[in-house]
Amino acid sequence: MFKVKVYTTLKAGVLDPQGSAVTNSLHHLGYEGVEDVRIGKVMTLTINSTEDKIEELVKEMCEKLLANPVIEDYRYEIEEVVAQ
Amino acid sequence: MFKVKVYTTLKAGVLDPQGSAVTNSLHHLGYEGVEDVRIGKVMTLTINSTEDKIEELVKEMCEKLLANPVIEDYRYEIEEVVAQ
Amino acid sequence: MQLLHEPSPEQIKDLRVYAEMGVTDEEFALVENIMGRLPNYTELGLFSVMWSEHCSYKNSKVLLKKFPTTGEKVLQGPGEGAGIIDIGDDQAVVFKIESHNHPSAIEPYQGAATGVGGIIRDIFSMGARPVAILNSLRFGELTKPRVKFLFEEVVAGIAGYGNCIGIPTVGGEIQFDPCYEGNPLVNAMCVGLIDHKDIQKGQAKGVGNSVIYVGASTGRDGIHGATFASEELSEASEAKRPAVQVGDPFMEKLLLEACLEVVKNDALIGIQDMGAAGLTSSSAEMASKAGSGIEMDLDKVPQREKGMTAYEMMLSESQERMLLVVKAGREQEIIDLFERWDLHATVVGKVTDDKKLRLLHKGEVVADVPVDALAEDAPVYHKPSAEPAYYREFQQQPSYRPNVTDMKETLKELLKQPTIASKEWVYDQYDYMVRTNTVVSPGSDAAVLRIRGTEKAIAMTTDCNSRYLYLDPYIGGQLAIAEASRNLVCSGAKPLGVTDCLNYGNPERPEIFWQLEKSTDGLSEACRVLETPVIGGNVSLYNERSGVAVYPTPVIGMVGLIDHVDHITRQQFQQAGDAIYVLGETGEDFGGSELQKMIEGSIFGQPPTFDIEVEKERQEQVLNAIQAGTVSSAHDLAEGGFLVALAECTFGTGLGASVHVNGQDHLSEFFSETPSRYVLSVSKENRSHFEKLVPKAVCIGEVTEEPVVKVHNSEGHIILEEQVTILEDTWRGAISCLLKSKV
Amino acid sequence: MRFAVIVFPGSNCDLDMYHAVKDELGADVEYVWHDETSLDGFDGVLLPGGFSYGDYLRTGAIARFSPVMKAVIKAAESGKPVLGVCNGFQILLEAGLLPGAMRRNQNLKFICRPVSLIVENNGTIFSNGYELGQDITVPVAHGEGNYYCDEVTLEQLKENNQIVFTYKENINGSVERIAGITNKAGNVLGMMPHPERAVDSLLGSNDGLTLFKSILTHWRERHAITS
Ligand SMILES: Nc1ncnc2c1ncn2[C@@H]1O[C@H](COP(=O)(O)OP(=O)(O)O)[C@@H](O)[C@H]1O
Ligand SMILES: [Mg+2]
Repeated sequence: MFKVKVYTTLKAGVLDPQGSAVTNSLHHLGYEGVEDVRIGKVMTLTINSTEDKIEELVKEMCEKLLANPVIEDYRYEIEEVVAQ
Repeated sequence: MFKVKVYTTLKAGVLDPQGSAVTNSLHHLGYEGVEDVRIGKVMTLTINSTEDKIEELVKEMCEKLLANPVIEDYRYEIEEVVAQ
Repeated sequence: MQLLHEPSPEQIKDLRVYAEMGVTDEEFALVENIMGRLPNYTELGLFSVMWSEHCSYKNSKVLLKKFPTTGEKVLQGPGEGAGIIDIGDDQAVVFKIESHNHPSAIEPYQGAATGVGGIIRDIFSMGARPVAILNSLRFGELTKPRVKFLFEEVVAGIAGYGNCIGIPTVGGEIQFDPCYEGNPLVNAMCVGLIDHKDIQKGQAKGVGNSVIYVGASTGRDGIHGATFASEELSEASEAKRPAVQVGDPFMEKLLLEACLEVVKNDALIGIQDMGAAGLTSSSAEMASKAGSGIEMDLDKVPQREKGMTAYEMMLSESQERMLLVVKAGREQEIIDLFERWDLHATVVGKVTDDKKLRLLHKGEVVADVPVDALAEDAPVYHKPSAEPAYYREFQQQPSYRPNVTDMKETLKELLKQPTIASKEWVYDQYDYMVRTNTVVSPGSDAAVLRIRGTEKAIAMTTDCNSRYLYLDPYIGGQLAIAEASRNLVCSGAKPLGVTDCLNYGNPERPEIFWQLEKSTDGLSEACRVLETPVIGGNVSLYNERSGVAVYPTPVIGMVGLIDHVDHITRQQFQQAGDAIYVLGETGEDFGGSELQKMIEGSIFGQPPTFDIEVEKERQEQVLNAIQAGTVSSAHDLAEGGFLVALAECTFGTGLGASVHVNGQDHLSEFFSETPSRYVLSVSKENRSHFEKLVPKAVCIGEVTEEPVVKVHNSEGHIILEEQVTILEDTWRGAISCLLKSKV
Repeated sequence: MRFAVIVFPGSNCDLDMYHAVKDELGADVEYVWHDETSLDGFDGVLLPGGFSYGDYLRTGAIARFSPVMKAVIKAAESGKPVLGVCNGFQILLEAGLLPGAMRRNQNLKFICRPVSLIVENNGTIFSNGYELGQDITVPVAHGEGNYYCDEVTLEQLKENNQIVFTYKENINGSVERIAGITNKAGNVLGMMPHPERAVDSLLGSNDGLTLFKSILTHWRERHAITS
């Protein structure tokens, strides 16, 4: 059993309208020090597999579905857990 | 200068339509071992502040704006960086 | 395209650096000649985008000249952001269509979204309030995963942008065909309303007036997008694609509202959106049109990224930006107005009298180029044209007749074809009601919007059956105009004018140029006869992938005027007991038909026979009959032929139809795609009046309480009978069914 | 009776709300800009649909910090009718004027179409013109209308009769098909469907007009008593 976290973030240079809106809002709320906000996704996957190729598998899932390689970068963390 | 990462995730027990859709798609693609996917956000904030109360500040921003306590949990990581 | 050091003018020439920007040897020589010296890297960049097909129409200009572009009601023909047509009461409609094909092939959601964003800016930069969005889409067959992905994402992108900005997406059309697999088409149209007094021109007049930049800051996204759109797609082009542009509909909503306030302010001289070739085309065109020049200080341009060069700033296609020219001394007023909308406007330059575009960066002059050379003097090509072999072969084939045994099954199969099937899966995702003017929502021949405060309404549609164009671009071109016009007439509107988006393959191939030539001839002829001038449009060439060109696809956007909301007519039957009429004889027209495609898997032969004069006469009669209040419903016969159209008239009504056919050739009567035909329903009391107005309409039966479609032969025997719910479910569910299937 | 239609950056159903009240209901109405700080002089507050701040981060999350929201809260506390439609509902949730939160629609797609609603409570300021259990047709147009609340909250909603409208069919995944709820006091209504789009039969339905008429009726009755 694995607990996998996949993080996707917009590539550098790609406009992040959400991030800009949050930055502005934080300024309005008085947090002037916030220079920049970029918003991405975190996906937590529970994978039932004893595979030792888990990393390959995760990579494949990212490329095929979880991330959009045209505008996003991704990274992942894999943790083996004992099923309860 | 701080680099702060804020992670928000739906509370346990709150059905996550996006997560379910991704789980289904992964099954369609043949990744049957994926038992569950939960989707959250990761926000990367660059904060220009020398404040030692940075943690309080971040917590406040989370409670006020970045997370919705009715359905989301949050956590954060704070890293001090040297401005370039 | 980030270079540590830009090549020197000499290196550009010696190493032919210009070739990488899509500039030919001859064009480079021309630039050198115009400048009287070698251009530097930035200057060459300006020429390369402005002289790209996308901006200069260098390959299509000779053909566009053929379009009729004038008319009594035309207030603005081609040449500005969008065309304008008078609708009386000092009001006018503004509309334009544009393609975003290549960006959508790469990143379908953002490609489609920014396509919508771009066309909306074209409309409000004329001073008009955008009131509706339409689209026209082409994909490969919905059986492949990549096609499904493109389709779903494109639809989501259109919805995402339009819904957020709050302009209803009220119509469109979609065809699926293998030729679009590698190169989908995404065309977006926007319609706006304007009071005559608010009409703006994108002109930079008055020496000393200020040039103001407003909207999103400039990033490195989309650099060279216009050049990219002027090449074929290939693996190589994907590798050198510019950073993808991401749309920000929220920013555009603010821009839209703020700009519509600004146009009421007499400090404004000119306004233009930054579309393709961004800052370059907007500044050069505004100056060129006004016979002036512009000087800009690029240090003042709001920048999203660090260390941008002049070249990068000028060629960036970051979205949601506008350029304004404002009277000297009154800048602050305009800046304050934008500020109220949380938008930061900045003075970036001034109008000069030397007809030059002069750019300063870090205190130095980095470009100094004659504006007319950029905006007007692009070379014009007349490419060689050659009749393709396939066309000759098709012309010689005997007329095609499909082999059908089970008529009922065939009808159901036709209703399931994604090109015919209900597009509800798509338009359910579009907010087609926002602004509460949509009287006829998606699902009828044309969308209809009332005009608040008047009795009038406008109808709009996009159309193009590219299969007919492939078989015969001249006839196909006429058919495209005729179909759009017919759809408007069915909704009770008098067609006003056309915007077109010419989507073709690589014009450097003589067969493709031939298609362009012949189809623009057909389009022009039909526009002339039907009196629908072309008031604007867009050309998208190089729609090819791996040597496969798309079918010639000149998408027609048309808008018509309904003089009273009482005349608004839908395709659906209205009440049981109404008589059903068909107008127009049926021939044996199966070349390029939906049935041919379904049975043979491909199309060939000749397109339907067509007479534009007959078309015109029938349109006039139908419109007359509608305006006289004698018609309950009207629908034209298009893809799939009579039975498909008849079934569609019953869908969503709970009613049925009982009709008879008189001829012996049932196959043709049921499925032939002979153009210029209509199914009309007429209430009992209106029948005699209707028959006087449309003498050739033939009564074939009546609308029934019982939701069943029944067809009798001349002896009165039932030859086809089916529950409407069965037909309707098949038709309604087909697209989502295809999307779900794993094949 | 005088209504305020609040305009946030990104509101886009403000015009529809305005015309529904002015042209079809025939009451006084004015747009109020998001940075106003007072709603004194208005008898009812309308938060229209749209995409305030682009719906970025979470729907309604940024708009609820607009200066005008303090005045909206004050109006709600003073018992004035406050109606939030679609994005307006989402803002009321984020502002804590109504319990619960919104998630993306179950099928993850934006849904725009006329739907059937059931009137679950016709004893409110907003629904007194309907029959109990009446089936009305009102359009929806949203991507995040999947209402969520925890079980305790749901019990309270039921106990206090706060559920005013439910969907006849669960179109978006909402808990118990909830389409519209009030606060405990009953003077704040949030609903995803758009009553302001159903006020003119030319456009399909006028079932929504009854909602606006209900507000007016209530106000007139109260006014008659107090004056
Ligand atoms: N196919 C066409 N038919 C008629 N006019 C066209 C066509 N293509 C382009 N035009 C006209 O040429 C002008 C320049 O077009 P374009 O560069 O697309 O405008 P914009 O600069 O607003 O993007 C416009 O007025 C447009 O309407
Ligand atoms: Mg443009």
